Amino acid sequence: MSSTTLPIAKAITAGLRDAMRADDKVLLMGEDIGVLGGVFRVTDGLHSEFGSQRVVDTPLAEAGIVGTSVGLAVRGYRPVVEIQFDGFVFPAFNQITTQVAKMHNRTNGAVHMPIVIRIPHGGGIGAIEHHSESPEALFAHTAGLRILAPSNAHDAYWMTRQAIECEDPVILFEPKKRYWVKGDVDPDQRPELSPWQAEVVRPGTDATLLAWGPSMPLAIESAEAAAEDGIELEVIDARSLAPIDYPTIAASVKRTGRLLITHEAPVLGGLGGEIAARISEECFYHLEAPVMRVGGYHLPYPPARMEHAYLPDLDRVLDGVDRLLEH
Amino acid sequence: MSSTTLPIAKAITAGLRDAMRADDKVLLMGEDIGVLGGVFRVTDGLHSEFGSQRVVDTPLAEAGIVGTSVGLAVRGYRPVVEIQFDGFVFPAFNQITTQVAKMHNRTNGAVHMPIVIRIPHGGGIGAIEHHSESPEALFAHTAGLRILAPSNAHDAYWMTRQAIECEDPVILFEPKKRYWVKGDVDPDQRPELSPWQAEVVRPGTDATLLAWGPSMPLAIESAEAAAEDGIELEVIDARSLAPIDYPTIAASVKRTGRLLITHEAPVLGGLGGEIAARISEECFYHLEAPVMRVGGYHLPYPPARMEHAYLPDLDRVLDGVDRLLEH
Amino acid sequence: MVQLLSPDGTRTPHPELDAVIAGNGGEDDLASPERLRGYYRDMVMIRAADLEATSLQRQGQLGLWASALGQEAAQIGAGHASREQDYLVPTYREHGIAWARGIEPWRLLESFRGVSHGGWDPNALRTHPYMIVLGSQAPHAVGYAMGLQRDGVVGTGKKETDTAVLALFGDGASSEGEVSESFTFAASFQAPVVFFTQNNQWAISVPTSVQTRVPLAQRSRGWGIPSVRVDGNDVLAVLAAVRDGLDAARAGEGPRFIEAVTYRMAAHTTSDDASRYRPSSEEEEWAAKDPILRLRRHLEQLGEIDEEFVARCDEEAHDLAMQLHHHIHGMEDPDPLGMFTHAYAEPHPIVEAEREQYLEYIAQFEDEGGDENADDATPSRDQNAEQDTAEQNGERA
Amino acid sequence: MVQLLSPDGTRTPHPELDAVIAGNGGEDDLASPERLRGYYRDMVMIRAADLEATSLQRQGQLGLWASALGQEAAQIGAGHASREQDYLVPTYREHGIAWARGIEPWRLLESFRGVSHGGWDPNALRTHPYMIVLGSQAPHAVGYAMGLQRDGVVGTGKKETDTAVLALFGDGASSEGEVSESFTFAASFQAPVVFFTQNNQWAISVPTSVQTRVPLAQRSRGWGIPSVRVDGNDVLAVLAAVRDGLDAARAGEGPRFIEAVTYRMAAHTTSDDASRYRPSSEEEEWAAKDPILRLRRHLEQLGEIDEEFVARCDEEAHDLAMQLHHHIHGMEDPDPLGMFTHAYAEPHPIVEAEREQYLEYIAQFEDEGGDENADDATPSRDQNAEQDTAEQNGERA
Ligand SMILES: Cc1ncc(C[n+]2csc(CCOP(=O)(O)OP(=O)(O)O)c2C)c(N)n1
Ligand SMILES: Cc1ncc(C[n+]2csc(CCOP(=O)(O)OP(=O)(O)O)c2C)c(N)n1
Ligand SMILES: [Mg+2]
Ligand SMILES: [Mg+2]
Repeated sequence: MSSTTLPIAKAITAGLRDAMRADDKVLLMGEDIGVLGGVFRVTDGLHSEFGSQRVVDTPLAEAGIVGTSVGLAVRGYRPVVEIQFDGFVFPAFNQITTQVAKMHNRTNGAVHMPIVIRIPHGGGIGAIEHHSESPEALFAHTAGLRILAPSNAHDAYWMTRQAIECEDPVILFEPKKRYWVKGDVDPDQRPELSPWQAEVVRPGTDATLLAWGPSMPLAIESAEAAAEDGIELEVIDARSLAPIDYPTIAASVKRTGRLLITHEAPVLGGLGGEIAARISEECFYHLEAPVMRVGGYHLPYPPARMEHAYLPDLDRVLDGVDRLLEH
Repeated sequence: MSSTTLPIAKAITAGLRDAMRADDKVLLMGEDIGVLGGVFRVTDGLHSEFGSQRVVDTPLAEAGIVGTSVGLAVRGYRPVVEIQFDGFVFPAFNQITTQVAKMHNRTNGAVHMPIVIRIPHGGGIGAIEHHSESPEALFAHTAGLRILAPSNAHDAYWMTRQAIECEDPVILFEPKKRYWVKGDVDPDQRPELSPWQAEVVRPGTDATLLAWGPSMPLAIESAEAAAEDGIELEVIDARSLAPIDYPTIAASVKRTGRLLITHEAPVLGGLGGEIAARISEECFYHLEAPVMRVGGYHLPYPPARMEHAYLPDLDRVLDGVDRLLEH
Repeated sequence: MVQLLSPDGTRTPHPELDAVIAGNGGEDDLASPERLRGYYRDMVMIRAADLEATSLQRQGQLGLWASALGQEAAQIGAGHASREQDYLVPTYREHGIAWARGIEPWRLLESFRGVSHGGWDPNALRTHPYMIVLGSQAPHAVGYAMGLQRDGVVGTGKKETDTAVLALFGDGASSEGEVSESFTFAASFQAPVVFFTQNNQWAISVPTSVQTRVPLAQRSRGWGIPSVRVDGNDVLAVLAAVRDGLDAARAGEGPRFIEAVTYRMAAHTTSDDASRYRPSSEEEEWAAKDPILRLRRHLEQLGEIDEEFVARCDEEAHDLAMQLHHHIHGMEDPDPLGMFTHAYAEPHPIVEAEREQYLEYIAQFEDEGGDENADDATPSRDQNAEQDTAEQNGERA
Repeated sequence: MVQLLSPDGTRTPHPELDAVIAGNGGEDDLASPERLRGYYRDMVMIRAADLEATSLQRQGQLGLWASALGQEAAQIGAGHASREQDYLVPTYREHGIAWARGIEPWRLLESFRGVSHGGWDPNALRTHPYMIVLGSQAPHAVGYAMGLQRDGVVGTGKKETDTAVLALFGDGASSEGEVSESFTFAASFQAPVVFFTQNNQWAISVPTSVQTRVPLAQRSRGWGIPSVRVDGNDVLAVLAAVRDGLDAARAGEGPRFIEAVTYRMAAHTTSDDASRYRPSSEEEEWAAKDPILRLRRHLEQLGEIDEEFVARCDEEAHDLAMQLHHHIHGMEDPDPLGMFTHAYAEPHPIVEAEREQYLEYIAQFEDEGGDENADDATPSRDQNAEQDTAEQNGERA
């Protein structure tokens, strides 16, 4: 199969399927991932192809799901865990933070933890409480974890595969709002770009706009809108949130002199802060304005009929661009 | 009782005792806090004074401890929870993040969550794994929570009292390394400074040095050492980590033009990053050097016999000061 | 499995629970014809409200709906088993519980519509908010019960004030560690709490057999917590078992656990497609055990129901559905400014500053907004995002 | 409570477990005089190592020590019940388990000394690292067991390869939700895992009665997991029950749970002061049930032990303690640079950059270090911090 067009959700399905065909140590664990194919249908068809030993509908207990996957990894398996929604990762927080992240180090490298934790993340889907969270900063702070955040079908496929191949644990934040947005995928052509690298997806000169995952289309849309006003934004897709690819971001900021970061998570304590701090330090003499951030407010994610006001949107990003350029 | 000298641990004990005497809705929950008086003896004597209905030795289950305290709070109680060590807060992470932080908002303000979660935190005590963590950034990102980090006996007493009086949930990070360091406490004299404000503990002109909790003595020591080299550092004790008192920090940075932040947590994704980002934005035209950070590495907290190399110390802070001033 | 009404409506005797139904001597007969008709009416009403909510969701008025169809007896029975002063701790599918507690159905719809995350005062209504993170409410229930112990309203013998907590969770949620920890705390402190599971056979697509290989009722016995398994489609059995458990808890005898065996007749939520994982024959099988029909047959056997009463119930139910319809259709979207109000109970400088920023930001558009709808001064939304929302078909809750 | 040796050493018969001890027909007699002497020697050895570790802690060679005094029978029995290929998942107090698995005692001391967080290869030693976050290892054990099922080494009838997992946790840890979730997973998937609790009566200062009001063995029955309560100071009873459980698990019969009733004779750790919460009379009472003494009495009754053997064991134990002493005293502090090595298995730019920074930083001091000890090129440490460390008296672990 060569290049094909798939929605993001199906690109991940394809990534999972190909990984499972390539390595019979890969297995999937989660709630409703079997016969149902997951509430987002990401594992659709895999149970019928691989059976219930490899596509495991688990009891409803996230700590148990992640904790058993640690044991499976010690035994040589490569578990891919689905957390049903971003807001339900917290019961597994202990296992992720104190076990998944640290087991390799604890054993002085003897044991690997090639576990992938898939988390549909982000808001904007009109959902009830706990279904729209963006907790990436809560994982990025913990050494031992890696985080990937694909924003398009191509990355969704390949990051799924590369996360599974990685000997370290990887949290895969899947942009749930965009699961059904299509894009080209070429499963035969291993990408040259490392999954741990950011990508300049639109060159520009006036300022750099950094985003990831579900916020990428907004970033591009903003750049297009700004271009109509004669402002050329360089748009970067961070892609890897742990590690962050600082060289690519810093190189861009050194060219443009300005950086705006947008993400759905609350600005306060979000990953944007870490990036802003680091870039402010690395690019001090190049910055013509402070690094700015447009993101969620320091509030619990609001009810669906308020979320449009909570989430960054075109107007808010452009407002940020204006403030950035006014400096 | 007027001003008296107490170690930090005993100042907290006194704060708990006075709060319990003042309000019989205050009760303590935790592991080994009863007859034993806690592994750090912070609750020593309280079980014999208040009995097992108000000083509750719970089953060994952190989610249960925090979760039952939510129910007690709904019923009108003011539970003060002890988490035995920083590394054991993670089993309660779900309750803290999705329940304690959000219940007030979920009920449109009908229910208050005056819960205090006491966490002995930080390293430098030669302990085994999971006993030396600094997870403050993992809580500061979540709206609905407040965080206090006393660094001295006076604050330890008063922040304990004020945390308990607060109608919002407060995480109290107690500097375990310094539990037995003494200081003056005046339980009769309610401090003028709000617990949510930072404090300039040493005036200076050349740069601002921001720290909190267990890192404060290091900050002061560093300032004294720098002074010997003719460098006058203004030292700020952040005191409140959520909310952060930006006005006080920004005012200082506007005077000194430089900011160094030191904390034990890994620099990557630590609270220092958020503060650096914010101050870099607010004080852009005042900064003569980028905001710099000296903290833990992006590694699991190391075994005790390596921790001296992991933790910020005098040399590393002074090295940071040098780099800051060289800019 | 305890059954007081067999599927054909026949009352079957029970050595202990008959006395509970009879009011334990001093109290009202819980199975008086009037009460029985009351339960019938309640179940009819709540089913109508439930069906209306599903149709409101189809009309785009709700983001999601989690139907409780088929679980009416379990919920109405458990709800009426509680006393005024008791505190109930629901999941997100307890519409019958809420009804029995006197909570207006439209209040339940707020969170499904997306105008609040719950929004009622738990202490005023003596009912915890609907809870989404499975199992997380169980320790709250135990903590509340520990508060009751400290308030001296347990085991005093005073019927009007002795209080207990009813903690609800599903068969799926029973696997969450927080539920087990709740058993531990409840047992250890002998807290006045009754745990109540509606084993509706499914946790979305996962059958109960994945959560437990033995009857779920057995779970709590690992802690020495007495338990009973009842027919959850039998309103009297549920009522009696829960009343008995709550009475014991109020009397200071510690926790109990009750498993009500029932069936989730609808899909998990309006986003779910149950045909993907269960045969419709299973639904038909359970339809034959319908809880409303069962009570009606029983009333018919007693000769205590007539066509007129049935018709009146149906009419009232229809009216309720219409009210709900109009209430929801008439509901205005909340001002997003409200999201800044209840993050904290005390003043918070960051939230205040962000609120100010938001107001300033909004004000820009108001100034520009000469040719826009005056009511809608918020900025233009990201059109793409809207589209994706419609496109994505994931389930929620 | 199952007992095969009464406190005075008399062998009491048991309807099922006698056959297990006798080797279930085909195998070696687990209670042959030679084996019994082996258990005796093991217990003496591990007790000596344990006491030496306590004294090493007093000498400042270890940061902390968690003594297993009194639990020797439970640990040596359970350790020997496992077969070579089995995988054992310990807590942080399983020194007898480790000994029985052939792990050199000094390896246990690494983490207590603070030179590593464990440091052994779990697959090579077929033993998970010592685990500090209570209960967290239980789901690992179940996951490993699920891996065994997928590897086809369960229930094949092949004695040499059929494999099971032994998951250990304390009475206190039994309350953690993750332990309950492990029961759920193990039961649901019928995983080949035996859960084994040493109920040593205390979780630091909290008695087992706070964790459960019924015998802890009952806990797993809530999931339909068969369980047995054994005298944990009776090496034969533990051995037989665990062997039986592991055999069943290996045969594909699913999980089991065993509670060994024993006693933590020492304080919780070297930082703890048990006199604050329990009377010394309790310790004396349990001293009378000493597991080593009990086996010795049994051997005496059998006429299978003599003074010479006892003396030789003591001598070997003394030698072991001395070896441990020298090994630890001779241990150099690790180069902190090592902390950068195993955070990730694959290259990580941030860690690499920080490592470089660290090296550059260290290099400054090496340049300056003409008059310093050449071996100790690390910068001067914060003297205050050192002092506080000594001052603080909190307990750890
Ligand atoms: C902690 C957590 N994990 C996952 C979910 C997603 N989820 C919502 S409902 C549900 C199934 C619940 O089943 P059950 O407890 O039996 O209740 P029922 O839906 O049958 O009423 C799942 C998996 C959740 N809400 N919370
Ligand atoms: C999650 C967690 N909470 C708290 C602790 C602190 N702690 C260490 S040991 C211990 C008591 C453990 O008791 P038990 O499980 O009975 O084991 P024992 O010490 O008796 O061997 C406690 C509370 C911990 N290590 N992990
Ligand atoms: Mg269910
Ligand atoms: Mg114990």
